[in-house]
Order: sequence, then structure tokens, then C-alpha cells
Amino acid sequence: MTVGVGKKRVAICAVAQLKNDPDLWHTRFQGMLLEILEDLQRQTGFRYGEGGVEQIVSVSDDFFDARTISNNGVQDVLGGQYLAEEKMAQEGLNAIGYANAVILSGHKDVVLIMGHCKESQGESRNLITNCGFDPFYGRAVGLDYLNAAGLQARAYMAKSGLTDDHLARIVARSRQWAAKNPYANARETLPPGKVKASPMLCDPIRQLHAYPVSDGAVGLLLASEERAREYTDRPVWITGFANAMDAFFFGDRDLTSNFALKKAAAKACERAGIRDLKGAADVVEVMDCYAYQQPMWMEGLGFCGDGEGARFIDEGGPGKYRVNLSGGALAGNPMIIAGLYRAVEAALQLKGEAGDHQVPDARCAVAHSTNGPAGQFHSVLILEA
Amino acid sequence: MDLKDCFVVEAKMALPNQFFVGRIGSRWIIAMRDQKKIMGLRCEKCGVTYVPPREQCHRCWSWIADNWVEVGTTGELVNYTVVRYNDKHTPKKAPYVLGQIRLAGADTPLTHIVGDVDPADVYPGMKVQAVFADGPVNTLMQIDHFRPL
Amino acid sequence: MSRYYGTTVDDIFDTMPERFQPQEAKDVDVVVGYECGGEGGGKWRLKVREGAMAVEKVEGDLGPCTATVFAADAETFIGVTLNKIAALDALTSGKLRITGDASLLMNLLPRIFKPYRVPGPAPVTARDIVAGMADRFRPDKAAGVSLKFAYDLTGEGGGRFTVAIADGRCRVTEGLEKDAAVKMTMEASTFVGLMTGTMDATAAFTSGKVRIDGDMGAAAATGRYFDRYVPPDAPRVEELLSLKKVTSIDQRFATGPVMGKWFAGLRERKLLANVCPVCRRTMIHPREVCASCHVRAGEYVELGPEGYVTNYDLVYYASPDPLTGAVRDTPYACAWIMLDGASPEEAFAFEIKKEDLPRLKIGSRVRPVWAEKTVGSFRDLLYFEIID
Amino acid sequence: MQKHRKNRNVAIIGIGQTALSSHKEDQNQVEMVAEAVRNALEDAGKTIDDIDCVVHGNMELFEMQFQPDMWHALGCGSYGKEEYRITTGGTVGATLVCASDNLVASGLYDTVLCIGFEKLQEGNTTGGITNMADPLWFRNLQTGALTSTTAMELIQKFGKERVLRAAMKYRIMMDKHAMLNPRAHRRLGLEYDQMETLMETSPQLVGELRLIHMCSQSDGACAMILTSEDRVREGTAKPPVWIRDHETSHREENMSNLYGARKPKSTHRDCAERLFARNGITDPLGYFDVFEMYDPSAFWAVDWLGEFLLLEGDEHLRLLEAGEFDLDGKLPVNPSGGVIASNPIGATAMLRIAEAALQIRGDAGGHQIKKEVRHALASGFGGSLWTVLMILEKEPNW
Repeated sequence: MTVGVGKKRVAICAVAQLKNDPDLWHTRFQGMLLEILEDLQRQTGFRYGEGGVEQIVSVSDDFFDARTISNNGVQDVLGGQYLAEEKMAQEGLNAIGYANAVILSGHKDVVLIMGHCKESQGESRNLITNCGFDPFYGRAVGLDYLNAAGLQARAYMAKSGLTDDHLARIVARSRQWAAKNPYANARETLPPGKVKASPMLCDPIRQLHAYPVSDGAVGLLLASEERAREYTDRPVWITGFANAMDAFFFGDRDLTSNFALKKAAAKACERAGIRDLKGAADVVEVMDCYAYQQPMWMEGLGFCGDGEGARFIDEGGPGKYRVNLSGGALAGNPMIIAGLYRAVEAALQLKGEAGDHQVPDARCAVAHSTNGPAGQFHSVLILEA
Repeated sequence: MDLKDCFVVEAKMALPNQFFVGRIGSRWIIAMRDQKKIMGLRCEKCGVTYVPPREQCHRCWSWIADNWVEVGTTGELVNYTVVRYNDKHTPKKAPYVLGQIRLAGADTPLTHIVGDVDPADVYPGMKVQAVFADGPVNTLMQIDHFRPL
Repeated sequence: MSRYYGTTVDDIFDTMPERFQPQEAKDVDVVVGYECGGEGGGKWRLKVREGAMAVEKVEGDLGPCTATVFAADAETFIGVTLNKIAALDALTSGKLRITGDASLLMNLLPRIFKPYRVPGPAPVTARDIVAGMADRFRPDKAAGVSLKFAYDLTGEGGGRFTVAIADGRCRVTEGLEKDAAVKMTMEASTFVGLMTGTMDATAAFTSGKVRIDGDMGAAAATGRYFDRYVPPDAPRVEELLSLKKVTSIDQRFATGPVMGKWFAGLRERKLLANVCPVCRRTMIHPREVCASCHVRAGEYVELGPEGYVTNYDLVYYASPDPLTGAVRDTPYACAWIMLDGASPEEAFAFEIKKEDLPRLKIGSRVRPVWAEKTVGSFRDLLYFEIID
Repeated sequence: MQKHRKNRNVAIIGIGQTALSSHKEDQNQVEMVAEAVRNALEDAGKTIDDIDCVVHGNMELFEMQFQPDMWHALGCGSYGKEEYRITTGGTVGATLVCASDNLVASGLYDTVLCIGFEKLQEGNTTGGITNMADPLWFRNLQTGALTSTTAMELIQKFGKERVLRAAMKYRIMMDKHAMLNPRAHRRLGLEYDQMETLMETSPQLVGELRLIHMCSQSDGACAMILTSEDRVREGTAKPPVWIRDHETSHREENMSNLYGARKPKSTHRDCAERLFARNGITDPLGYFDVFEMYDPSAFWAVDWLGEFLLLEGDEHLRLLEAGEFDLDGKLPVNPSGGVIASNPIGATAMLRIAEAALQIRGDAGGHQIKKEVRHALASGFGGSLWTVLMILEKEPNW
């Protein structure tokens, strides 16, 4: 039905990320983004306007910024002075999917992506995600993305045999890798016993199963194949991207089925011209805001069979498939741009610039993100060196 | 970075809203309010009885707004979590049970609160019964909670 | 006499002759009996034969009928007739029963009689609506409010009225009192349209159908202190629910070092700008980056304090605070000021002293007036005043 | 200046609108959006299964709905499909069409459905707009979107009498157009002989800006279906309308540089210059047959006509005074009645493109321009005076 990416390719030329922090009380969004902008300028020497960056895709959210049109206040730092700028008003990985289409369409050759979010500014991210439900049936009963995850966690654990012990091991492993990633938020090591001893937050999710409140910012410079070499010697190619939506009411969904993720993964593979991710990917970054999500999303991406998440952990799947060597979302990224951080980490691995957590000879990487309550929406990005 | 001049301004973002439930949602809530009945909408094509109500079946895009059927006020708890935090948006004092309840005659479980029970005693498969609120509430909280049967 | 939905059972039967459509009843020969219980009920016999009809109220036995309708009470009978009560619901609940040939009631009668309509009330006048204002007054919503406003309603049914709210009471008097905060002039029919909801208020104001002399904010506020006018015998409409909700999320806004520096300057009664190292634009208030040159601007200079006005907004209508409904005093002005020493690209926006508004114009020289105690906040700067 | 190029051509094949009104108490957000989607599908002769991807947008804080595309999946038809949520500001409706054009032109998607909506009755519009301002400084100074600085500048340049009359001429012209468009929200039945009275009786809001000059506040949704040239060749229910090109021009948030001693270029002119240059359009006034302009107030409209059409001096005023922007003029502006008549913010800019497309199709009903419409221009406005411009064509032969 749709044509593949075909001959034309789009490159990620450069990436920049701000160290995730539990409370950047001393910096405005503008200051956070400026650091990203300067980093990208240093790496690529890019300019704005004709012959340079002609379009910006920003990522932020009105609720988290407490500002109507959240991209308005940061327009000067984004560089949108007499330039095209559009905001991806959902999780940021989709900005890469969209920017990819913008370049393939021939409309613009060089696109800058800039995302920011300060979860610490608002009093409670649960209060904000409560507003993500319809006012009559969802908000009224106090739903938010945390208790939505609680419902999904119990259902998935029942299906897959995942236990409290598995979850503790997933968190402990995340922290081990986060310690090697200077941009991660939670970097102190955490033995599984301590995770298991942390109080219940929303059964079966314990406090340490949930990602910490995080502030951060991310930037990427994308260019068409013809233009990429102006900015980098080591382009990373976008070969597949897709996303998919599940139904809204939990009752309309099978919360354990990975309906949307499976669709998105299949479509991304089709576009990349690969049979499955399991055989192709050298590194995987999944957006695991809660511990149970890492095996569940890996299952959705096809790295293990249906309902085999527990076995996947037991058999050392995360190590074998090099899952979340950055520490993952569990080590703390703001939700709105957690997928963008995944893409940045995936691109760094392919560029060979991942530092202490670099793997040798990475040729293909997968970055994943989810949006909405209990994985209602998923996005999958396939990158190749 | 020189933090000498940096400080935090404490403020709030607060706005009033008036959300309209819509004709179908109104009928649904009014039936709970005035008749203590829970209604569902049936998609004959998919063979699914939906709760809460909606005009269209999201799967086959059929118009189902007139296909009202009465479903039971009792059902089975198929999944749940225990909310152990208090926030402005949480309707009950923590800890409380938030569950998915498949009402008799409905195919899609309704997400609601299970009360009158110690969270430790809750289990999937538990039979529960709707406890209706007294006055008009204009939301799903027209059912105040479900209690064990 | 028992009225429901604005009418009586008697009226339904009394209007049958005028609703009768003889051409539809040529080959008809039926007798229908009606029995309605309770207060306002009774028994009626309807005969339709060869294009003619007769209906009579009967005492005692209805006699032989093709079909007979029994209604438990007048409310049911009227409600079903007017489709306010679903016939199926009434039949299910037993409040309505039919014996004999039910199909003629479903099919035949709706064809040979035009549907019954509730007699319309005498048209309401503007005068009636104003007269009822004191009854509709809501002291709870007008606590602490002292307001006098006037209506000049021209044309038939109109008049001149003054409404005074004070000390939790409302008084309506004839005539225009001079000390009213606002006078609203319109045709009486426009007023009726607005109050009965058949006319859109914004459209009426916008198109000049309503003339407002005086405080616009006060005019906009008048509706808040009264229950909505409901016409007598208003038809019952389908109940549509809504949910009122205030969402409030506490915030911790960071100043960062740049805005922090601006506030530190205010504390010292200085208007600081930062200077773009490339284009030399002076940015006020200071910002992290020059939007045109995409560079940090770390050099700070003090501008002004005097300057001249390049443009201004003189505000007559202040939007009410969404949460409290409070409206600030009008008029007030926000002016754009070229501060001395500023680069030509950038002016500074602030309020102008209220007493200076009458002589404010483009080019006015102004200077800041500071609060007695400055703490590094928005309130350090009171306003700018005109220099003579 | 590089020439415009596109991987493949894209056409609008379906347009759906809801009625626009100040209140929709019988529909919730999802139901309102779904009405526009159904209308667009019916217009295109398509089913929801024909849609590959849904693009959704509005402004979250107007309805206080966080990421509303999740709930709206119920009525958008996005279930099981790909979806993007892309926003800008008041421009969002136009941005959604630009984004959909990019998505189809990329070759990744054949048929895309875009949806812009706003249910302003559910929120507090002025509060929502005031929330745009910097919380540390400008939130204390701003009151919604009301300003008369443009009126002041026009008066400085062209004299008070002439400017006030031009604004009123424009306003009454819009109402006359709205009277021909049954979907328009505010239709007042104004006549030109009321000009003098209105200039005096309409309540004064800010400076010379009166209530009569301002746009309405509406509820409504608009949905459009775009598809690739290959798909168009397989046949369409209604004549396709081709998207030739589009451009966006933003600027910094801070307004202080608008009122300095040196006036910066407007985004309207910047956007028009860049878009027209790369498409070889040297005489926009002569080239376009209709212009649907996002006109939030009469003074802005008068000013922006000159900017968008790259006119100099008082040419835009002269054209307006001579009736050249009327329905039977040289370049009819807003046959639909424009934003002044109807403004469901998140849908408003899409309605401009939709109305321009209907004119090309010859499908605009009562407000159809009499002469043939081959080339149309549509604009969006939002944020801190941001602009989106789109060129539509009857034939893909540029």
C-alpha cells in the first residue's frame, strides 16, 4: 500500500542531550535548550536559513510548560526567526518520524529537532496525566498514567509470569548501566534487594519501579542524503519509522496484547526492508518508564514470544540484545522526550560515540517510545550506520 | 554556572472549564442517576456491548448510538491496582482499589473504584456490585464505587 | 384544574374539532373512549364517522368503543400526548392501558388530527422581565456588590428602569437615575430576545443593537447577580449534562540566571538590558539568546530610565479574571517605551500612570516610578509617568 | 533562491466541517471531531479504512485536555493506524494541512486525514491566551489577544478617518460574505450605511479597537483528506484540489522589537516573499483568484492584506476602498466571512484552506465566486504573529 523509503535516505547528522536532572530549579527552558543548540552548533557549524536549517520540529508540552503554545516562549532559542517551526505535540520520537517525512517529501533538506521538558516545574506529573483522560469517565475516577501502568503491570505479570523479583533485577540492571552514562538522571547503584524493599506505589508497581521525576532537553540535526556530509562524517541513517494507536478506554483494549506496538514494529520493519528486529538490531533502546515495561515492550518488538517476558529476563535477553545500555527511561528522562533520548542513545551507539557504554560494531539500532496511558500509542525507529 | 541571581517563582496554572458530556453520555449518566440502571451500547457487527457509551464503534466505524441495552449492576473484577498515593485528582483517600469490572451483559470492562473492602482481600474474579451515589454527580462517579457482592 | 407541561386534559379535547382533518377521515367509522384518572381527569367519547367528528365529556359508562384508552393520571395523558413521556414507557409501567384496536390509535388518529400544541403564553414584554428582576436576584452572588445600572428600552413594552444592588438587596425603579454606573440602550424587543436566549448577546453588542454608556465591565457583570430568566411554561428540553471543573496545578517557575539578573536590577531600581555581541541589539527584558543571531548575550547595560512612547494600548475593557471574575479598573494603558540608550530594535512595555492617561500620546516622554521598597519582583516598578 | 520541488504531488480530496457556533452542548469533544471526520469521508467518497494516517491538532490549555488525541482516538478513526499530533498556535489548522502534505509527498503515506478543532465553550479563551505569556513578566501585562497597536500604526501612516472607514468597510464586507455562508457562526446582516453608527456605538475595547472589529469565539472542527497523485488518478468523488507549496514563518515571542524605533519585517511579508519567489509568482494580486486570510480583527486584516500581497504604500487601502477585495472584485478575500465571522481556533486556519479549496472546486455554495477560481491562497495566523501560507491549484501544472 505505501511505498518504502526506497533509494532516498535521511541522516541523523548530530545529536545533543542535556544531563537529566531531578530539579533544574536554576534554569529556564530557554537556558536548557541553549546548551543543546550550542552543542549542535559546535559539532556541525550549521546555520539557519537558506542553505542551512530551514525547518525546526520542536517537542514540548503546554501542560508541562504551563504555557499555551509551549513552543512560543522558546522560539528564539529554537531559531524560529523568520523560519518554519512546528511542534510535535506528542512524545518526541515522532518528531524524527515526521522530520524524516519532511525531508523525503523534498520540502526541506535540513531539519533541526529540539525537545525540552521540566517535569519538576509542575507540582505533580500524575495530576497532569489525569488531564489526559476524558473528563467524565476517566478523570472522574482518578485515572493517571501511573495507575494506568499499575493496571497494565498486574495484567501483564499475570500473563507472562513476571514477578517482583524480575522487576527488581530490571531496575538494578538499569542503574548499573546508568552509572556509565553521564547524561542519566538516577546513576547510583541499586541492589535488587533494595528495589524489592521499596514501598508499593500502585500495586504491583513499587516506588523504585517508576522512573524518577526528570528535567531534560535533546537536539538532533537531520539532513537529506545529499546534504548530510556537510554536517558529519558519520551519518546515521533513518531506515524505518512507524507508529500506531490503540483504543482509548482500557475496557476496549487487551492491556497485555501490545496491539499498537506490534503494528508499529511490523510497519517500521517493512519500511526498513528487514524481516524482524530480533535478527537485525545490534542495540535496542526502549522507553521503559516502569520496570514491567522493559520486557513487555521487548515482547511487542518481537524479541520474545507472546507472554514470554519473564523467560526473556531469565534468559538474559536484555544483555543479549543490548537493551537500554544508557540506563533507559527507568534511569530518568522526562516523559515527553524520553523517546528522543532513546533515539539519541541509539544514534550515539551507531556513531561509536556512546562512551563507557559503547558496544563494538553496532550497525543497526532500534529506538522505541510510547505515549498515552498504558502504552496506548507506540513508535518505533530503525537506524542504520 | 553562576547561580547567584537564580531563584524560583512559585505560582499556579489554574483555569476553569465546563465540559459537555454530550447527548449519549448524558443519557447514560441520567439512567444511572434516575433509574439506577447501567446501560451499554451494542455494536451488532462486532458483537460487542460497550461500556462506557460512544456513538461509533471504533473498530468497524458503525453508528451504534441508538443500540442501547441494559447491562447488570453487578459484575466481575477482572484486573485491579491499589492506588497508594493521594493527589488533587484522586477521588478517594489512599489506599484504594482501582479496578476493571466486567458488568453482566457487557463485553468491555469498566474502570472504577472498588470500596468497602480491605485492598489485601481483593482478587481477580471477585464479584462486585455498583453502589450508586445519592445526588447528581454528572460523571461516572454517579456510581460512587463497587462493593464486593 | 391540573396543569402539566403547561396545559390541561380538557384543552386537549376542547381543541379536537379545530385539529380535525375531515379529508383524512372519509371512510372512517370509529368510537374511541378515553378515561383519565386523578385530578383534572375524566371520561370522553370521540366519534368519527364519514368525515365528521364529535367529542363529548361523559359521566358514567363510556358505552361500546372500538378502542379505549386508560391513563392513570392527567400528567401521563398530557405527557404522552405531547411526547414528553414515551408512550412505550407509560405502557410498560402500566400508567397507560389500551383495550380494543390499538392500531387505530397509533396509525389512524395521528392522521386525522393535527398534533396538539400547548397554547402559547401571552408574549412576554421587556417590562415584565425587568419587573421580575428583584425576584431573580441572588444575594449570595452579589455579596459586597454595590452597583446601579439602567435600562433605556425603546418601543412597545419598553420603558426606562434603574436597577440598584446594594447591601445584598436589589431594587428596581422606573426612570433613569443619574448616578447609574452604566446605561444600556436598546429596543425592547432586543432586550426580550437577549433575556429569552433567542438572540446572541455578543452579536447584539457587536452589531450595535445595544448601546452602552458608561462602565462596560459593569454591564458585562450584571448577569452574574441574577438567576436566568425562564419564560413561563417554557418547554422542557432534553437534559444535557456538563461538568464544571477548575484545574489548578502549582508551578515553580525558574528565573534562570538571565531573568534573575533582570529582577536583581529591578531591586536596585535599574532597567537592565543584555546586549547581543553580534548585532548590538539591547534586549529588555534580557533573554538567554539573541533570536536573530542565535548567540548568548552576556554583556549587561542599564537603559533609560527615561524614554518616549512609540505605541500604546489604552484598554477600556479588561477581561475578568477567569477564576475570581474580578475585573481591574479601566481604562488603563500599556505603553511601548523607547528607553534612552536602547538600540532602535527594541522598546520596553509597561503601564502608564492612571492620572496621565488623558494626555498620553505617541512621543510622550516618560520615566519610571518605583515602589517604596523594591524586592526584585514585578511589583518593584509601579508605572511610568509623563515628564512635563 | 532554490526552486520548489516535491517528491510527489498531493491533492485535497475530502473536506468536512461541523457547523460553527458558540455552543455545542449536545456533543462532547470526540463527537464534535467525529462529525467533521464523517463529513470529510463522505465528501471524499472514502471509508475510514482508506486512511493510512491521522494528523491531529489544537491547543491543549483551551480545553484543559492533555494530549487529547488519546481520548479522541474514539472519534478520529486513528485506532490501529499511524498518527501524529502537530501543533503551532492559531496557525495549527494550516500547519496540520502542511504536515499532511509533507507526509503524503514523502511517499510514506498515501492517504492522510487531518483534523483541527476547538471547543472554546469548554474553556476560558482569554485565560488560555493569557497563559501564552511569559509567567515571570508578561502574564501580568497581557489581556488575551486584544490590542490596538496596529490600528495606531495605520492611523499614524494613513490618517484616522481613512483607517477607521477602511476597517469598517472590511468588517461589513466580511459580514456580507458570512450572510452567504450558512455555516458561518456570526451573521449580523450589516449594511454599509451603518458604518457611521457602528464606528460610534460598538463598544470600545482597546484604543480604536471595538467589539465589532474582533473575531468571534466558536466551537467547531474541520477535517480534510489528502492523497497522492497516483491515488487521485484512480478517481475521486469530487474534483481534486492540488497543494502546490506552503511555507511557515515564525518569530521570537518577545514583542518588544515590534515597537522599537525600527520596525522589523512582518512574518506575513517574509513568508509571502519566500513562498512566491520559489514558485515564480511575481504578481500575487494578479495571480490568485481568491485569498482566504486568517483575519482575527479588522485592523489586522487591513494591514496584512498589504503585507501578504507584497503591496507598497497605501495600495491595499485603495484596493479595499475600490471594492477589489469584494466577492466580485479583482481578488475576493474571505468569501466565507473569514475568522471575524467564525473562529474555532484550532480549526480556524484549516477552514481557510478548506474554504479556498471549495472555491477551486466550485463547491462553495452561496458564497461561491462567480468567476472561475484556478489559483488560491490561504493563510494562518497564531503564536507571536506567526504565519503559515499555502498555495492551492486547480491543475497540477505549475
